[in-house]
Amino acid sequence: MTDTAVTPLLWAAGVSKSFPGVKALQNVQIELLRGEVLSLVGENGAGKSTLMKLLSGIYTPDEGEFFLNGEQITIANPRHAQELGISIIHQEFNLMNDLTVAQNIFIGREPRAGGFFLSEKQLNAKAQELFDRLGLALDPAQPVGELTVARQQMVEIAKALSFNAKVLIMDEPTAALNDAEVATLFDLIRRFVGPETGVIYISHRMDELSVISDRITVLRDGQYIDTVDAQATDMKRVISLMVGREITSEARPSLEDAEGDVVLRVDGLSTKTLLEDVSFDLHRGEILGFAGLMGAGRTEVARAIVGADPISAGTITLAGKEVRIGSPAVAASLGIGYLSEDRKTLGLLLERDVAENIALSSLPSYTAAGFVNSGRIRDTARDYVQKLSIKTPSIQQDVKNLSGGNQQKVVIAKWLVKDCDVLIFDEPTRGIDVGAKDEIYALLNALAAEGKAIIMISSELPEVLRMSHRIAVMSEGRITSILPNAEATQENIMEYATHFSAEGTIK
Amino acid sequence: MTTTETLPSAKTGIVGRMRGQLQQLLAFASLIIIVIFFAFASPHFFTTSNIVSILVAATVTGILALGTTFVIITGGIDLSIGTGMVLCGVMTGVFLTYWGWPLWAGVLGAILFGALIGFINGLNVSVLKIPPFIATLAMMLVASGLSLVISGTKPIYFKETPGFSSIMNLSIIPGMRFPLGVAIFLCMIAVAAILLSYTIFGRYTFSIGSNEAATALSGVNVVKWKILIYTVSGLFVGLAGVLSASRLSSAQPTGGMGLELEAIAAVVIGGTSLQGGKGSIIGTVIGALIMAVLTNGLRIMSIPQEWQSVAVGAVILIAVYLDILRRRGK
Amino acid sequence: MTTTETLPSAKTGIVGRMRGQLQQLLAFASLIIIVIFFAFASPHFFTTSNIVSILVAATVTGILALGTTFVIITGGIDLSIGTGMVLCGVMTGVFLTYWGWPLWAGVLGAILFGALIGFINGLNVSVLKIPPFIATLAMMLVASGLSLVISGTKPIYFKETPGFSSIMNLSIIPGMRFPLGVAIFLCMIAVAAILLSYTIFGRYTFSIGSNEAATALSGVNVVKWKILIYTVSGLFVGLAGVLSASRLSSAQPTGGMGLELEAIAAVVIGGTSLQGGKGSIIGTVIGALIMAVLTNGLRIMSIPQEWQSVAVGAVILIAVYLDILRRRGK
Amino acid sequence: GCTDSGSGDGETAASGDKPYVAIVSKGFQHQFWQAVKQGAEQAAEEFDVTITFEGPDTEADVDQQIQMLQTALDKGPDAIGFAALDSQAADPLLQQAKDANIPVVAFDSGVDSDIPVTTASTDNKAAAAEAAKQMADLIGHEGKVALVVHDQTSVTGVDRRDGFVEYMEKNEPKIEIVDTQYGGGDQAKSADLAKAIIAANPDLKGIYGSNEGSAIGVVQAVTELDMDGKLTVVGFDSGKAQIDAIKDGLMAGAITQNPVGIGYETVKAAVAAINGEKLPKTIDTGFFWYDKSNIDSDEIKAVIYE
Ligand SMILES: Nc1ncnc2c1ncn2[C@@H]1O[C@H](COP(=O)(O)OP(=O)(O)OP(=O)(O)O)[C@@H](O)[C@H]1O
Ligand SMILES: Nc1ncnc2c1ncn2[C@@H]1O[C@H](COP(=O)(O)OP(=O)(O)OP(=O)(O)O)[C@@H](O)[C@H]1O
Ligand SMILES: O[C@@H]1[C@H](O)[C@H](O)CO[C@H]1O
Ligand SMILES: [Mg+2]
Ligand SMILES: [Mg+2]
Repeated sequence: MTDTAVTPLLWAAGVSKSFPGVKALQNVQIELLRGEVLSLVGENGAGKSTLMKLLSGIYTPDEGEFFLNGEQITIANPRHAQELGISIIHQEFNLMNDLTVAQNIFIGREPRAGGFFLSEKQLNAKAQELFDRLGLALDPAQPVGELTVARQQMVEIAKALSFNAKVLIMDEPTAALNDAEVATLFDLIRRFVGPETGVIYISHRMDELSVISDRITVLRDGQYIDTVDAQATDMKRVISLMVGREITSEARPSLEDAEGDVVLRVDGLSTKTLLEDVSFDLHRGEILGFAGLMGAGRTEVARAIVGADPISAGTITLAGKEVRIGSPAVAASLGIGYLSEDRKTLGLLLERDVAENIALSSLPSYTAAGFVNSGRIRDTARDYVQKLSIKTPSIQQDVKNLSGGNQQKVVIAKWLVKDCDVLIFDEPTRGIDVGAKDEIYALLNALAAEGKAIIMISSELPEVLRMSHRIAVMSEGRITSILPNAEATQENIMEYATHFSAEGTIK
Repeated sequence: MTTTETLPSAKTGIVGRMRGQLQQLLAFASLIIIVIFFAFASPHFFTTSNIVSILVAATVTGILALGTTFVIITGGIDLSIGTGMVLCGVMTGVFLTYWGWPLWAGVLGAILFGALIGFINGLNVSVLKIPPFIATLAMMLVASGLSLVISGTKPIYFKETPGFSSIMNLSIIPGMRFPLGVAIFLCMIAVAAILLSYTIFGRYTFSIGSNEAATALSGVNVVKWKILIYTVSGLFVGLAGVLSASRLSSAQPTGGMGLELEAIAAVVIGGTSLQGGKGSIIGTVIGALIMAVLTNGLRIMSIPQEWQSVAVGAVILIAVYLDILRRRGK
Repeated sequence: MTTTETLPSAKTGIVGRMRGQLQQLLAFASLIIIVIFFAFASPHFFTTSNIVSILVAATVTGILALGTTFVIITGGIDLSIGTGMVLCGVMTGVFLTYWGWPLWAGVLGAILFGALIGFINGLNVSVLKIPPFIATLAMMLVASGLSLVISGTKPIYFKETPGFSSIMNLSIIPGMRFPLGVAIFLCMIAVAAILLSYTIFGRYTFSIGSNEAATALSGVNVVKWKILIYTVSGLFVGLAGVLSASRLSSAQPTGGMGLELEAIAAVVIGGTSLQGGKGSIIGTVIGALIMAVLTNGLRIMSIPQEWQSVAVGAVILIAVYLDILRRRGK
Repeated sequence: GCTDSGSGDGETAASGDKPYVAIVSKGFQHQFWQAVKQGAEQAAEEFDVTITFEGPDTEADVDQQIQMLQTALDKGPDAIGFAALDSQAADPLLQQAKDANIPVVAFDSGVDSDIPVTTASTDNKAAAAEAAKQMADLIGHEGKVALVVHDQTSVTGVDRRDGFVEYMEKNEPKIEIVDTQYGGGDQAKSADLAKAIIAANPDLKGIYGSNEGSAIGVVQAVTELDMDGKLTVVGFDSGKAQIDAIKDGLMAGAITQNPVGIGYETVKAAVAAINGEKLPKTIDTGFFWYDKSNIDSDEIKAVIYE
């Protein structure tokens, strides 16, 4: 056991953990070797995050033994985990929005100007040093609340790497990132991994796994299934281990252009902050993909359309009639729904139950004379829990107790229940497992086939390519191109996405 | 109510539903303990007459607390309910005595005046986006001043409408002094409970308190609903003003300051969170009763008054702490 | 966290930083407008003597507001500061008059007694997890009762320590009535500002208010720091108690009720959010001055008293609304 | 001092060249204080002076009163009328007034200091003793009585409690005082606590309410418990509700002060002081027992107010 060459860096066995009504983990094992990236995969609710929270001292296990460098350990609390050299990037952010980037990263470890006093200068310098080392473009003095989801993810990553960690756990770090940022992250991971360190990496993006991982451990329904070599194993097999069945979906079905009437016409849309002259048509039965780099303005287009942000110029025409949309409530009454990319702060009522969340957008249609028909709401909720295979002990479970992916499914269900003519989905599959993604894609296709018009914003190019009839590519607040599916490739999308105005004019 | 802890954790639909209700009933246990204590401590406590006295004492604050429960569940607060109530009492006097309106019109007018106060609070909070604490603090000051201005710093008596004092005081059970006002209080409890649990109004109250931004992005007209919620709370304020004026057969233009804290305390003792998103009417009723029973019981025991507030403070602390302990234990 | 308003767009570091500072300066504009108005309205307003009077009037509430700013930034609230201050005043009387302690020891003792009150609040909130509103409401009641019990419901005079009244009243600028108490207030402003902006204590105050769970996950001992924050707020309460007793040359065992709302109002008018995470000392000072100037100015103008509270309410509303408008406009 | 000496500049808050008298009382919301104000205004009219009248929101608010006094001084009045909540607390400011040669007239319960030129006040202890004497007569000099007092700490509250209690202790060995509770002068609160006292003492003979709100609250409790006639209620002050209660037999009688007279005498004395006239050390404005028998007499009609 003392031979460091053979002793795993981190080893846990016989781990079980239950929540009221849920056996999240049963007799699970995990082994992280020195110098490796171990990926942990499994469907939504399989228990991945729970296992990681045990390793980082947030939960205490019901059963199980943990070893670090061959020594048995009991992880008392998050601070203790950090002291042991276990650092974690959580699936849900744990940032203080009112504090700056640097203040967040070094919270609890502030450089002092003497005793009680802080040195903001030193703090920012230290953060800048860290960013330089990691190659991240972050401003140490910016309040975190002002950052986009993707940038907040960067802060989480920087924070985790700022510890002198031996074991780095990343719970879906790329869910909010696009390809370019993913590449940066992988670069960071490769630099981090050394003879004394290791990474546990959780992701639902199967294509990433063979790129970054050495081995892959699969969980299913809270149980350990297998660990396989990443290079020697076909991803199809990993997926079938995860979901317990074969998934045969075409990567890129051939799509005809949708030729229905124009449902939504956006013309010359601009905002004070970013958007400039954004124009496009959306047809009945069409799925219009939106691609672009982080901060390109896709979210802002969506928010401007539904009236969540004020517009400074431009018109929106709905079914041939120009409309003024002052708030999301107006948008909803006109039949336009918006699913936000930030489920936790803008999508969910975390403290309320699944049924209530699913019904939120369409409550009036469950109401007669002011009284809510909760029986019908429950029926609908059960229906969608089944349709989207939302893993929850009951529809009365508070949403905060669901796994991240299942929370995302609840948000999707909310908008599927509301019968909108135009649906704007912003990163709809963020954190959703491969199996469930297929189900969601099928649902979107069915909606489009019914004649709904859909805008799908996604940072996953394969997803955009697979789902969209046409693809709008954005860069710096403008649409640089709208490509029919047949003409679109990952390469030309990336080219348009980096079509910065400084370098040339938009076509 | 003590069966809660032994409930199985399996959540069939009904059990899951009941769990939420039962949590409030834990505060009920504190209430029962307090009642039992006083019943043993004084033979005069647990008599029909004294229990009615407690209910009478709880009526006005209780009605204020009911209305403000909605506001607090949205994550807001309403500091204007105390002096707002006083102003509504004064308006009752203006309508009935100064302007000679018929009884029903004066009462309705005062209740609607309460709604107007709530409506203005709602506008300030919802449209102008003034923090509820400030908006309603300002209203608290304005209302307390206006009561004095409108009444000319004098109580207004209801000489022209002798029936007015019956609204609170009429005995409705023959052979027993059970006043109409208490019956109205009980009705309002039912109304508030139904509003909160079974209507779209109640649903949105919870949604807004739980996550206002997400509710708005879900297409709910949050601005409109928040105004409505404050307005409904104002209706309760108006009714409380009518009842308190009726009880005293006069509209007293002073006072009311401090009543808002008492009402808010009842709400919070009843398990409603000032963070919003959580709460119940039954909890508020229990909270209001705990306060009323404590005050009455300590007085019946002739505890020196300076010790009474110490005792009330300590008991509130213990009751809430026990409640927290039990919830955690589950 | 739950605003529906436009999300802030990215700001460069410096602009972002300055924005926070500017927000308070906007409340400052309201203050200036109010001062100019009164200066034109009454020849007695803008005199050295009256300005000193305003500062004197602002001192006690201001010091309470300073301390409670920390608590509010954590997302908490402290309703016990008003009666807690009264209790500290009484304790000053007990130490100096009843027990005959030397001046310095009595004053120190009273300030530490304030810290003790804060410490107990902190324990209740932090360890027992009682909601701050309830924990400090209970303390408010307990303190108000204890003041009466300890003093025997009578004011305590400082016959044995004539120097005591100098703490608040001593003129420190020759030829001008500029009292020591105001100088102490100014010092406390500096102390509080430094504590909040430049120390680890201030950093954790913000961090806890911004996201308590995340702060705890980051390894900060949130329980300990919250106790400390309430304790520090208690120190300010103790000092306010000493100054108020010194000003009145007597420890008055009553009152204090309502002062907490005034202090909290000053904090909130100054832009500190009751949701926690945001706030500043300079804002609180401006808030306290707005309140003091308004009260004084209206009195100087001999506005009928019943109209004064209407005017204060309206001006608070307008000042805060203008502040919000300008922030939005930027 | 560097007080802005306003007495000469004629630009006081009140206009014209009339002398200005600033009155700082112990309250302003109660009927009692409104009656004082009325008397003061009457005198102001008569003697052609301008006055302002203000007082703190509650009689517990010493600090607020001190601030009002400070502001009054800053306005540079020709004289000040003052009813102290706590004389010692006001001492530095009274000193300041003296230094600025502004005469101070004390009123209501007096100011414990040499500075005031005169004091127009009621002897509250004696008045309360009178209430006790009447109560004893009414209940036949034996049995249990209780007090509902408006305030535990103010001079009026304490004096009206102690005057009553001391009289009973000294003169009525068979009368037992079972409870004293404080309702802040709030009617509803006083009613609720009177009901608790009655519930706890089924054999109670009488209750004394120490001011208008307290007394009316006690009457309210008696009505709510259907005990009309079974309990002797003795009150203090007047006001419409109290007058009606006495006429209806719900209240046996009450002590009234002469608030209008207090206000009138205060301003009158202030004018005299401004003119440099000599004044007596005290002006006793008196108190009166009134009940069904004398309520319509001219003497009583002059001192009660609706
Ligand atoms: N605090 C909790 N209370 C109750 N149930 C919980 C809690 N946390 C997790 N669960 C449940 O435990 C199960 C495992 O959740 P976990 O978050 O570990 O899943 P996951 O594998 O990370 O899923 P995802 O890919 O969606 O993030 C889920 O069924 C979830 O609902
Ligand atoms: N929640 C937010 N908070 C602060 N600023 C935001 C937020 N959302 C967008 N922005 C700002 O608006 C600009 C456009 O970002 P937007 O989110 O629309 O881009 P996007 O193409 O959707 O990219 P992303 O992948 O980051 O979501 C960014 O520069 C960003 O600073
Ligand atoms: O008589 C008056 C009033 O009754 C007041 O309530 C208390 O002070 C007294 O002087
Ligand atoms: Mg997870
Ligand atoms: Mg986006």
